[in-house]
Amino acid sequence: MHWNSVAEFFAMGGYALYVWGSFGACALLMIAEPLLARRRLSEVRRSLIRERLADELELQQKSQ
Amino acid sequence: MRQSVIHWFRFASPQSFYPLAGRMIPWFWAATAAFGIAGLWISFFVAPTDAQQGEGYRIIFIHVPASWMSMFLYLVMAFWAGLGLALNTRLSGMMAQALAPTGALMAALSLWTGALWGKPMWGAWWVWDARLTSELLLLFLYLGFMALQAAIDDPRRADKAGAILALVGVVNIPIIYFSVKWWNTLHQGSTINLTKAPSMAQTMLWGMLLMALCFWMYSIAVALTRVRAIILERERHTEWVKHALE
Amino acid sequence: MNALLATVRRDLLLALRRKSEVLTAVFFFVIVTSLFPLGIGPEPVLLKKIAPGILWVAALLATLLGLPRLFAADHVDGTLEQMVLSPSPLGLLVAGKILAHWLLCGLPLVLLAPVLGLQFDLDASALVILTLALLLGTPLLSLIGAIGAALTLGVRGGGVLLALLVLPLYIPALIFGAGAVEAHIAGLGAGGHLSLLAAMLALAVFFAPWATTAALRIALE
Amino acid sequence: MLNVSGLACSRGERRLFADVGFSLAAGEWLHVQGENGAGKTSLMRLLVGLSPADAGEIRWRDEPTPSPEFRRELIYLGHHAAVKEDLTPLENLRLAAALDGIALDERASLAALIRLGLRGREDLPVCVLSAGQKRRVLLARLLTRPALLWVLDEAFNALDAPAVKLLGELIAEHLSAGGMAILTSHQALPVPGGKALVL
Repeated sequence: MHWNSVAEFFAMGGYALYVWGSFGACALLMIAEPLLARRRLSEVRRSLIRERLADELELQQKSQ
Repeated sequence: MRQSVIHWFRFASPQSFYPLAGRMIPWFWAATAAFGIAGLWISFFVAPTDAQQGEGYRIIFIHVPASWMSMFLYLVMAFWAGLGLALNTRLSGMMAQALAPTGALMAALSLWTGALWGKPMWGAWWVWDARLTSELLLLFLYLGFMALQAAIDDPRRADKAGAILALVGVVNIPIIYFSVKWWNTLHQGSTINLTKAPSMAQTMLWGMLLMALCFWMYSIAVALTRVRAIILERERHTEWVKHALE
Repeated sequence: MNALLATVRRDLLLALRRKSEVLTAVFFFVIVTSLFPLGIGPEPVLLKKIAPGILWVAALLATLLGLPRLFAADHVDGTLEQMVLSPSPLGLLVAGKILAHWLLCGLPLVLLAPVLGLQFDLDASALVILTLALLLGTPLLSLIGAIGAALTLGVRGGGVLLALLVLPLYIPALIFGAGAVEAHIAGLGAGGHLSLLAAMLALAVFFAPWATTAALRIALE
Repeated sequence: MLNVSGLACSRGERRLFADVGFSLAAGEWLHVQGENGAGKTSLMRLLVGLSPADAGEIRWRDEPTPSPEFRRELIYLGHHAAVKEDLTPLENLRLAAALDGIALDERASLAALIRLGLRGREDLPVCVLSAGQKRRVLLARLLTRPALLWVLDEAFNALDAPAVKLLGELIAEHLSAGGMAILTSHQALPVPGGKALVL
């Protein structure tokens, strides 16, 4: 452990902009991408479930 | 023997792969987190300050893994694409399609971190360094693949056309890399080599390795999530999809 | 082999009836290379230094200009379908079309390059190297471009997409083609560059018609 | 000669047809019928090997297709004009034969064009001809390109009454010489006999 304080850790020996810019962008993209992928999945799911519901309603109306 | 072959082909159908992928995803996320925590610990708390580059060199712990993954993912993508072309399996094309955005993300990350490293070390955001230039071209190859697939309406045709492009790309990547390297040595007498710049201590190697594993697991997890969405989108009119939803 | 020659003859005959399409690429090449000195200034030392790069980039873009038409016209009027169904191997027909494309869009550039090189104050030996490099490089551009043209056949926004797909693959040809002239001017000898260009051309001759054929079959499905 | 079984095809997510089967022997022809969008053209493209089938099998002389032997004995004329507008009818026939690797002398191509009523237009560029005449240039290939199996998709479209009659005669001659034909159309065709396939 070679950091003496939290502030020193965040200062990164004067390279804060570059180091945190890199790690920050990395974290940002790697959080955003899975969220987008998951949203795509849930959107398809939702539309499929809606379609199934529509099928059921159609059947009900026909049988009445 | 024959039994096991059949067994493996069973998972090659979207129908059986969809639930399997769903079960695997949490495990890959767990592995991502485990390797990530260990890798970040080494990168920030174990690895010593570099004599020449100070703390700035710590960018290496994501820059190098991102570059590795961007190249590796292209190979994997081309492998799936080629498999789809040869065996005409539906899942292969979906896998290739699911991997492309993650590969492009890795290439973009590699460029971004490369620029942020270059500024303090070389005094410029962008240097026409052989690695950075090939990485840029790799990003273009990914974008071309995605654009071609998006432009073709029929998914089966899109898969096949994308597969040919991916295979052409795989043949070309080494040629592009070596030509850029040659061009670079011809034009710039002294190049600063990204990976060799700091003396490669054992701990740094471990840090990079762990981060690379973390990125690898991450790529698998995201690609599996995306492939599940693609499976549902493409097979939405089949019977099994109607039963698979809960 | 007869089928290949028949395709070349056919495409040349067609181009003869539509001269404007071929001339567009050639004029583009001439105009673009002539624009650079106007934009940069007439300083001979600088022009001499950038000449190989400019001539090569212009050649690359001029080749790209003719690519969308390589298969599109035959696709629209249905003759491409007949080629796929022809008893002759499709690979040969495709190779013939690529050869014709080079004769129409590549060879004129090779022949014009030494004349345009004079504008940039290149000396005689550099002009020879430039012409040789283009002679090896432009067929490579046609071969790689054909793959892209086949992949984007009948696709929305095909022209722009074609550029995105093909230009990254053109980089090695650009580097070694322009590099050959630069190395010669710098007194390093262009042999290595030229032989690498030739090696890439050999690889492309073997590989590109095959990939183009596969892409065409997919496009027609 | 031609045996087709269990053929299935879908466009995108929609299933066009499934389990289509028939066989053709020398001298027989098949009339493929169906409404617009029923998949007639898709079936034709499947049969000649332009697109792959989802399921099923097409055998020619007991060999799986598409093979070079099959292509040599096949002629397919689709919706497209498949002629070059900038060339003359004579050049079109000559170049098409050259691409197929078939020797064709001037006499035979002239005879074919005259038979199709294009006398006097042999040397005009195709772009000045009418739609029906372009179609006739294409049909002249039936005479210049020897083939056992004719696959004609909507070949009777855009033809006037004499041309329809003429094409009927050509097909009848072809069949009586032991040839085979597969035709699509919504209306009755001026060719006697024939099997029917409704999609």
